[in-house]
Amino acid sequence: MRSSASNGFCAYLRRDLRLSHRRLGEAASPLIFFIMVSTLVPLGITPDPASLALVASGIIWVLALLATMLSANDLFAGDYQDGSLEQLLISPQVLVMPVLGKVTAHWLVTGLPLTIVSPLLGLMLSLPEAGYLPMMASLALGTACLSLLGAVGAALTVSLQKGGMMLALVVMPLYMPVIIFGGATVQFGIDGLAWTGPLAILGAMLAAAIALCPLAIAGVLRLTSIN
Amino acid sequence: MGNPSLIKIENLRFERDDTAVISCDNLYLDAGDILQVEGPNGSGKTTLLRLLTTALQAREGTILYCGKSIAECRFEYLSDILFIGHQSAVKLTLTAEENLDWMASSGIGSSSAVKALESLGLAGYTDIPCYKLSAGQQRRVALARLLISDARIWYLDEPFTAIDRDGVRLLERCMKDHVSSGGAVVVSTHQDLDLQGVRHYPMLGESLLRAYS
Amino acid sequence: MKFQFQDLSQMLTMDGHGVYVWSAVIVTLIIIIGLIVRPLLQHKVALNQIAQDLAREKLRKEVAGESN
Amino acid sequence: MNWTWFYRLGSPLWFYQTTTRWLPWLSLLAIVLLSTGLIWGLGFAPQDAKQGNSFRIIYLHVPTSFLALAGYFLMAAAGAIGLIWKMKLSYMIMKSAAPIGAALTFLALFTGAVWGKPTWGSYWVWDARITSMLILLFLYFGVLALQYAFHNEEAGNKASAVLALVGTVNIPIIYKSVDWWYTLHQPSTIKLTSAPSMHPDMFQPLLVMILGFYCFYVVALCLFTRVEILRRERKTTWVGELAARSSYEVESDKK
Repeated sequence: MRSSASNGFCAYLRRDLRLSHRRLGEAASPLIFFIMVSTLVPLGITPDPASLALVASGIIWVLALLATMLSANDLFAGDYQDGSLEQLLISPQVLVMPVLGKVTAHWLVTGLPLTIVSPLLGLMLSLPEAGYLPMMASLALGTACLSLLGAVGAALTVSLQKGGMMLALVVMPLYMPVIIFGGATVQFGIDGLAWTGPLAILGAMLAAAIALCPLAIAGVLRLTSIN
Repeated sequence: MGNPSLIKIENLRFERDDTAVISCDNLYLDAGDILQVEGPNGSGKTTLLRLLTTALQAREGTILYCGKSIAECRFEYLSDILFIGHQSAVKLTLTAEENLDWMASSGIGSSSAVKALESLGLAGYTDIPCYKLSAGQQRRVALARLLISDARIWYLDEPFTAIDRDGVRLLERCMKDHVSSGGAVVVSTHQDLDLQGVRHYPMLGESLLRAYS
Repeated sequence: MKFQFQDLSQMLTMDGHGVYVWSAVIVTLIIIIGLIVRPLLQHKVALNQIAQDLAREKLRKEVAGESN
Repeated sequence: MNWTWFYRLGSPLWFYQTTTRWLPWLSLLAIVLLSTGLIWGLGFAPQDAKQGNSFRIIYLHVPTSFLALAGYFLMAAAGAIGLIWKMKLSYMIMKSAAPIGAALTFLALFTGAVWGKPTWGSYWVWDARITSMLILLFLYFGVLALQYAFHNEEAGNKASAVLALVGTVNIPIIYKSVDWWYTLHQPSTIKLTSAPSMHPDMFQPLLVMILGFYCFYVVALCLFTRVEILRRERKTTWVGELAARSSYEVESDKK
């Protein structure tokens, strides 16, 4: 049983990674979105570095949230349309592991690249130097949280034709604690406070999400994907 | 009393939003059987197959697998079935070989993927992405799962869609081989099968049921 | 316990706070009444709809009976 | 253990008949309580030393806020019962609780804003409680939207029940985070938390209002649920008879 469970995790992780590798353009779009929208901010507010520095951490976090949410819709949609999801539901394995594998793949394709390019955005938005490390640490943990929560929303809306907007409505309130502590981690870093505090809370949220979300997703997929 | 049937359905009823979609009784399946589910569009053929594969849950009634309710032996039962539905579960960005390999590693069984594809007439097409294949060829990729699986019970929902005449004959031979080695097939199709000993199971839509009662 | 205002017009203005207090009261009342009236209307509509459906079905049966 | 009462609770017919009997009395009680509380609060309760008369909005703001939150938990509980025991009635209650809860949350926000203007000089401040209330409204929107998005009613019910439950797990987290966030950014000029011990003359009408709003909530919930019952059970004989009788009454009224 155990070997088959970890098998399910690895198999789905590998397959989803391979799928995004084949369609690199599509897989990279959240990242490009993230970078492109951030250039709109100075255009819309002001190019003044001092003013930008004030809002940089918040903007980077909001953009990361939006990019993750926009891509979360595709998490189960493809599998639902081509029948793979139905095959997964009737396969003799614990549903939680494949689900976790898929979410991990989603994070590796969206959250991790976002974290890696975030210093670039920090530079463009003149984020104070002390903010870089907390920003990357909080984005790494926080986007994983967002992927898990987004997957719950994606599972809830998978059988709807216009799932994208509905997904946003459903998960946005659930995202708020993540953005509060994510933004605070960066702000603490900038202000020279102990930023590991809010980061630890973010980690605790991630731990809880890893434990609970796959269960919820598996249950929801069984309930609503069959129409 | 001999061995219990491989599959036996007792008083199955399924409703959607309080309107009965199907109710069926007296359906059994033994090793070596080919059961053809027939009926007009909307009579619930797909629903029946999805109930049998546990993708849907019935409101009333039970499905027995070797005499045990499938709720009790879900894992064993699911390891012993293979379902190919309207949607083929073929990933278009992957090659035929990768698709089959993936399906095998997700617990369907294992033997050489390429050999299976070649024997279904896909020689030379195994290493190009599936979106370059025709609809019939994509269907064949999905059907190649039949050859690599060791499941005893096959559930095939309209397997002949988009398949040419040769393909139909090939598939019929697959089914014959499968049942002669102790398997069983439930197939929903409007086509007449060129096979010996096919049993027919007529599905009546709910509207027809009401007209008769 | 005593009435806090000298007269009703003073109660209406509430030392300049009347606009706020009374707008809160009015909006609350509108929504509360709406929450009661809406299901009552829908209840009536639903019953009529069901009665119509039944009558139509009955008619259909009668027609079918005659034609046989 | 005798569980028949539990199953009877799940019967829409039983619910419909019982509420037909109780609703008039409950409505009367709600009207009496609400009008007493309102007149008492608006006219007779002493004014607040600092806030003056604008404080009278408390008699609307506090009960609606209470019910907005309690309504969410009730909705989630009904959804959970539906998921676990597959009880049709509880899905209907869940479905009815969503629009009422959303309306009350909106009211809580509106009365809060109107109260804020004369008291702190601004309709909207990013206070912890107000922000949480806004997020609660969004949670309600999510449940409502999900319910109507599904063609298949059963799938819609299940999905929104799960969402309501996920929301319930999140509400404490959201409240705590928003609270923490607020203390972090609290501007020194605005101090909102001014809830010292209330004078009994002010508190008694508030109590009456809270009770009145609870009664109102039950009445509204029952009314919404009864409509839902009629829709879902329209093919049963008892609803058919009910409809036939009511249309007969309408006919005879016309004559």
